[in-house]
Amino acid sequence: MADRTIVYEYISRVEGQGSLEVTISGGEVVDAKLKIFEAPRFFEAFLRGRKALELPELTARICGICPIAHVITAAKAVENALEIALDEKTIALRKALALSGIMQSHALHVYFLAAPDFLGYPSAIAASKDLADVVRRGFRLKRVANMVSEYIGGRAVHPVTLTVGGFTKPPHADGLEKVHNALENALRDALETVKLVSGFNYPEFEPNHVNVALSSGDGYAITEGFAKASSGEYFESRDYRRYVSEEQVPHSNTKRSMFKNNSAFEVGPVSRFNLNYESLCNTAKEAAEKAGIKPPVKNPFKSTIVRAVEIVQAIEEMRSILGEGVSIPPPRKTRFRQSSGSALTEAPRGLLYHSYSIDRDGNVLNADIVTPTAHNSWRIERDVFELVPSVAHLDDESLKRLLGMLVRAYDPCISCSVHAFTVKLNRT
Amino acid sequence: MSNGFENPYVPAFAKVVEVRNENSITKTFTMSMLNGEALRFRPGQFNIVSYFGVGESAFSICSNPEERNTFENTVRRVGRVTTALFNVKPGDVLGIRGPYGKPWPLEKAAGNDLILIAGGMGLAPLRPVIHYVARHRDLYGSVDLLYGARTPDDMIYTYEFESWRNIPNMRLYLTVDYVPQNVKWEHDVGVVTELLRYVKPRMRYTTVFVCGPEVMMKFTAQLLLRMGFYPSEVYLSLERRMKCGIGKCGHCQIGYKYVCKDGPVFNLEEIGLLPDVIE
Amino acid sequence: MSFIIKREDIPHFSRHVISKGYTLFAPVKGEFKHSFKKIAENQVEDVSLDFVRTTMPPLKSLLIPPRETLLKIRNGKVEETLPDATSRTAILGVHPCDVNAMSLLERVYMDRPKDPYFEARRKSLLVIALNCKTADEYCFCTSFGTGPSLEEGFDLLLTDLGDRFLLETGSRKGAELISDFYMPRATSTDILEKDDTIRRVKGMIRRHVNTAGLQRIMIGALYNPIWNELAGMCTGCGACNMVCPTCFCFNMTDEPELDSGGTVRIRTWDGCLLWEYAEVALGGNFRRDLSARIRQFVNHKMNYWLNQYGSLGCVGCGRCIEQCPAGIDITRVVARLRGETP
Amino acid sequence: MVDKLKVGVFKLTSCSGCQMVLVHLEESLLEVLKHIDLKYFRMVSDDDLPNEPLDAALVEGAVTNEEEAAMLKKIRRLSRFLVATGACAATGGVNAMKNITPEGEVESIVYSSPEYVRSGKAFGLNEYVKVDAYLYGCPIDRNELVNTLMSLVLRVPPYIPGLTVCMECKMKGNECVFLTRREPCLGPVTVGGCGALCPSNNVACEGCRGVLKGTNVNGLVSAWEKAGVSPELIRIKLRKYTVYPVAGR
Ligand SMILES: Cc1cc2nc3c(=O)[nH]c(=O)nc-3n(C[C@H](O)[C@H](O)[C@H](O)COP(=O)(O)OP(=O)(O)OC[C@H]3O[C@@H](n4cnc5c(N)ncnc54)[C@H](O)[C@@H]3O)c2cc1C
Ligand code: SF4
Ligand code: SF4
Ligand code: SF4
Repeated sequence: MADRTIVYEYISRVEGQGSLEVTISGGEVVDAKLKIFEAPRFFEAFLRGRKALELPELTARICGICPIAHVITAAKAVENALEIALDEKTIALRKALALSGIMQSHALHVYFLAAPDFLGYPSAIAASKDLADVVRRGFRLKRVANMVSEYIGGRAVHPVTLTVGGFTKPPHADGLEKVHNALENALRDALETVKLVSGFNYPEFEPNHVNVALSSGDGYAITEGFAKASSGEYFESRDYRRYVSEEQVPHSNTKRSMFKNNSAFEVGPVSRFNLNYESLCNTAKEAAEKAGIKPPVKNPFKSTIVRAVEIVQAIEEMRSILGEGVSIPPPRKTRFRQSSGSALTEAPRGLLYHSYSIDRDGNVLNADIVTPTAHNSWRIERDVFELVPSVAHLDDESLKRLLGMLVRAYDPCISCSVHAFTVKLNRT
Repeated sequence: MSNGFENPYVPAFAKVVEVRNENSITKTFTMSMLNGEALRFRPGQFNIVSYFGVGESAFSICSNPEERNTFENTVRRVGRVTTALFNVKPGDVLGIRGPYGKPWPLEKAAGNDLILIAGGMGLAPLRPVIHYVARHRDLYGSVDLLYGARTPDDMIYTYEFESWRNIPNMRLYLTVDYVPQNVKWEHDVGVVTELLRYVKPRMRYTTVFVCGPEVMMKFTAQLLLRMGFYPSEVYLSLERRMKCGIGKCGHCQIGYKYVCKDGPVFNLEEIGLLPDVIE
Repeated sequence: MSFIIKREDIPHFSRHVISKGYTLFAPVKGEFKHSFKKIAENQVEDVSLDFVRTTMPPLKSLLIPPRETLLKIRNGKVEETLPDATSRTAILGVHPCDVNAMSLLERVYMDRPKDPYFEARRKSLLVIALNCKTADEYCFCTSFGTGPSLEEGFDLLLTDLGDRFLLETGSRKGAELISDFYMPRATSTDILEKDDTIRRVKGMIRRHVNTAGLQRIMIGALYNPIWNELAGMCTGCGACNMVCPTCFCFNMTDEPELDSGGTVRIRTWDGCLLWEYAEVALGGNFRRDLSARIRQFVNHKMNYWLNQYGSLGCVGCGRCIEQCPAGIDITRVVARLRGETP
Repeated sequence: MVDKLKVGVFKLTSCSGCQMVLVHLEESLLEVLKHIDLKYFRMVSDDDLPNEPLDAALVEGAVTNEEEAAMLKKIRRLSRFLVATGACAATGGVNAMKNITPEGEVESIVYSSPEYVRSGKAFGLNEYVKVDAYLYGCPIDRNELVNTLMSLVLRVPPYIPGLTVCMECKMKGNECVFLTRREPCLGPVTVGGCGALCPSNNVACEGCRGVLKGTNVNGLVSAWEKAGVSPELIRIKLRKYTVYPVAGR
């Protein structure tokens, strides 16, 4: 078989700008590069010298798709640095906000980024002519998710109410009923979604992955807990750097994350599902069962089903959190001192890490942020190596399509993957 | 739902019957009210035209006031509403409110000579005056129209100039700021005020109507006063930002005057002491 | 006719108003200040008449909402969206300056041609005013005779006498409302106490605008350098326009209404402090400089109103002073123009 | 019926949040799409870069390198009407915060081998091409987006009312965060349209929508100084989404 190079320039239906370059020789992949050419934005650099209280607001701008995850993680990292403990209600409300973000992102991914592949359309917009009901259902789910984000956060993209120490303003009781009704209706749509995606035709592919996700003794972990790996390790956010290291690769503006110095690993919905299946609510478990998935899910393409199940989980949990009323105390006062703190949470696409050091006047000295897509990027490349031999007979176009689907299965959010952590400061 | 209150914000509908190109950025729309009624107006008044979905704008009604079946607005494309109007074709329906505002004091000026001074688009509110004078020629003495524009192409209503020249005891003096190459031009070049040298006014018996860009009106007014015209006999038609046309929205105020209801026609005596009259 | 209503009976009285079919608006205490809120039957305990500083937003927001749909244009038809003039709205606890501001707005909006939106809301409004029992550093209503007490313009009028309120009727509508609400008649001591209170409040007012010959002075000061000096301080935010109870300007815009495929024509509050306010086509602007815009605001209140509507356009509520981020004080501006302070 | 408006949505250096606002129109998006032919929207569709002219381009993001500048110029040539979409495209947005650090330094803070990574200073689109209209905010406002698109559908320039955030704050009857808590709020000089979102949630306005023409930033800064806001905080406030033209800062 002749050598060939497949270049997927500017992968579509992913959030950001990236390309995949695969070189195949004799049916084997000799090189696979997930290139991220989105211009880097240097958050960690310009955050230095800003105020710690600005971190949630500013880091939201890392990513317009999952801003909520950044806002919460940044706030938590600063709270950890200052040893601010929050009350249970505030913690729960934050989780509801995070869940709304996950639900929104998943609905977008399932209906608008992934589904076109399985239904055979270039885009959901193109599909909307034939499949108006399906597309409208996707939009409805998104709308409800955004409604909850707006209700709690003031705005869906770059929420404003979440601050270090709590919320600047509690959600108004007046809007609660509307939110509840919407969530109730959304559950039906969510279950329909699980049904829809479980009927898709997924390529066969079952690589062995190390899954890493947040875990806690208390429910399906999203904003609270410690990291857990399917290979048996547990660690807290402060020990993150002992487990995860990064390496800059010349072909990309993003960096490669390694677990325990050598292995690629996976974060995201599949990892959460595999590691925390027991904590799912019954409705979500039943939905998973009906869809024919149970842990461990190994086929990355089936992450689409897991996302649909997580939508069910998110709806059920938001309903219960918001159902208990939303009276929260005003934000805790912050008193600064020289300190550092970090946090790990589950963004829609998986584990997200923020870490900061701040001085006694509340100025940021150092920032280190690692996003889920950065965690996954090496795993995606490895998957390419493992998938291609079995499908090398496909023509370029089909292979390109399949690889596009594989990349999309991780829902890479390239906007936010572009970052890195501090290696050293070369002052000249 | 109507509560029996007359709603001045509700436009009536008018159908566009003809669109004329005046020049590259100016069109004249001939319209008739859909309900068949005449839009009765007096020269100098304006109406407010709606392009639904974009908004409303004020335009001088520029047609013959005694023409009952139709009326006209000349529109220069400068922004949103005017751009939308540019895409309007005969048969389209627009919203109309008005007529609003105080007209030129044609009754008061009866018996006097008239000098009409216009710059560019400013000829629009004066055109009804010319039509009126033509019909009631015996009411006025001599009539001089001094009209200036940037270039010959910027002039509007040029197709009527010949008939205006034929009105007894009426003269037209034209000038432009500059003449592009290859354009034939047999009239003056220079600012419109220079045309005043052609007229020999009888100060006490002359009424002057002026409309044009602000700077032009400013210099014209100053010159007229220096020449000895009576401030009470020099009338300007002012333009202001205007939303409602009925003295509520506030935008068109100059000092204590509302351009929409106290104007747009003012004499120099009225506005002499007000601030922000001229930019 | 005057009555006495016990302080603790205010919630009861509020409930009575609601039971008469009125939608009730009354002041409720917020974190820092009071604002008018719609009061449901189970919220009557929240009504709080203990406020000095006037409420925010000003009363005008009930008569000309900050954003209001005037027309809907669908399928080539124009629908008016007039408020229901037969509905009943009661507003409890309006200070005298605001009642007077409302009658100033009437002069603008009820002048021909009448604004039917304002008219409908005004007609459905029942005013239960409240004479002031204190004044703060910003108040200067005495300069215009617009407070601290009222003689007219209300349906009912309350005066705070400590443990009780004096309630006076000012219209048939007001009298009707209380015809079956039992209250004792006021005595002459109550009336004397009211006069005392008002005298006391008058004595508390520290700010003044000397209105004698004011218009002549304002006209003479149109080109005073003070306008430039103020332009250096003023942020141009337009907050004064928004909080002033007599500022009435609005903008009108069309917006698409996606689901119907039609258009709505809306009006929103506008203000003379904005650049865009006096901008015309092709970049012209009659108040290009901030100094000209501030001059317009002050002159409109203290000068032009008199020609336009027969009285000055300020009621001395002090909101524009309190809310100005730059601390510009209209009373000081006038005093300086008069040469009364340096 | 006029032809559908041919629109492209493009992204330079940004977080995709403004594109997300477009996606977040959700069912309204389907209504808008009745009038619009989305020729290019890479985030949700496989279409390739169009070769035919576009009626309008929505460009999100700041320009931070030569490739982007070249791309932007290509988009400009292709499009009849170009809308700078969001704070990044309008003023450089948060990306421009790094402009004050010497070139090369930011790169080396983030990357161990900065030579692989290229980035210049971040600028708004109008540094490179003519911009026909702006959608302000970080992110843009949903209603303004719809109004702008529908204006373009009607083939008229869009209009965003020139009022301030402060005015919207007053319309809502909020308590002023500056006067009550002495927090420096940029509402007085910032283009309104967000409904004073931040002050309504007890947060001072950060000025993400840029400076409104005719307002006086210097006046506001003096007011902050008088209220005792520290010079350090003032400096930080003036360099976030917008770099303010304040003398001596
Ligand atoms: C009494 C009167 C008579 C007029 N007669 C004519 C006429 O006969 N022919 C003609 O072409 N124009 C006339 N105008 C001017 C015309 O109203 C404006 O050019 C028009 O409103 C601009 O609308 P637009 O939507 O196209 O512009 P916009 O997109 O709204 O704005 C473009 C520019 O025009 C300014 N502008 C907005 N509204 C107005 C307004 N109501 N008045 C002035 N400027 C405004 C804006 O500030 C902006 O600078 C008259 C104006 C008045 C007040
Ligand atoms: S000008 Fe100021 S004091 Fe006077 S009524 Fe308006 S806001 Fe109140
Ligand atoms: S909080 Fe900000 S926007 Fe609101 S009134 Fe105060 S200064 Fe203006
Ligand atoms: S209040 Fe200010 S920072 Fe907040 S959204 Fe509005 S303009 Fe942006």
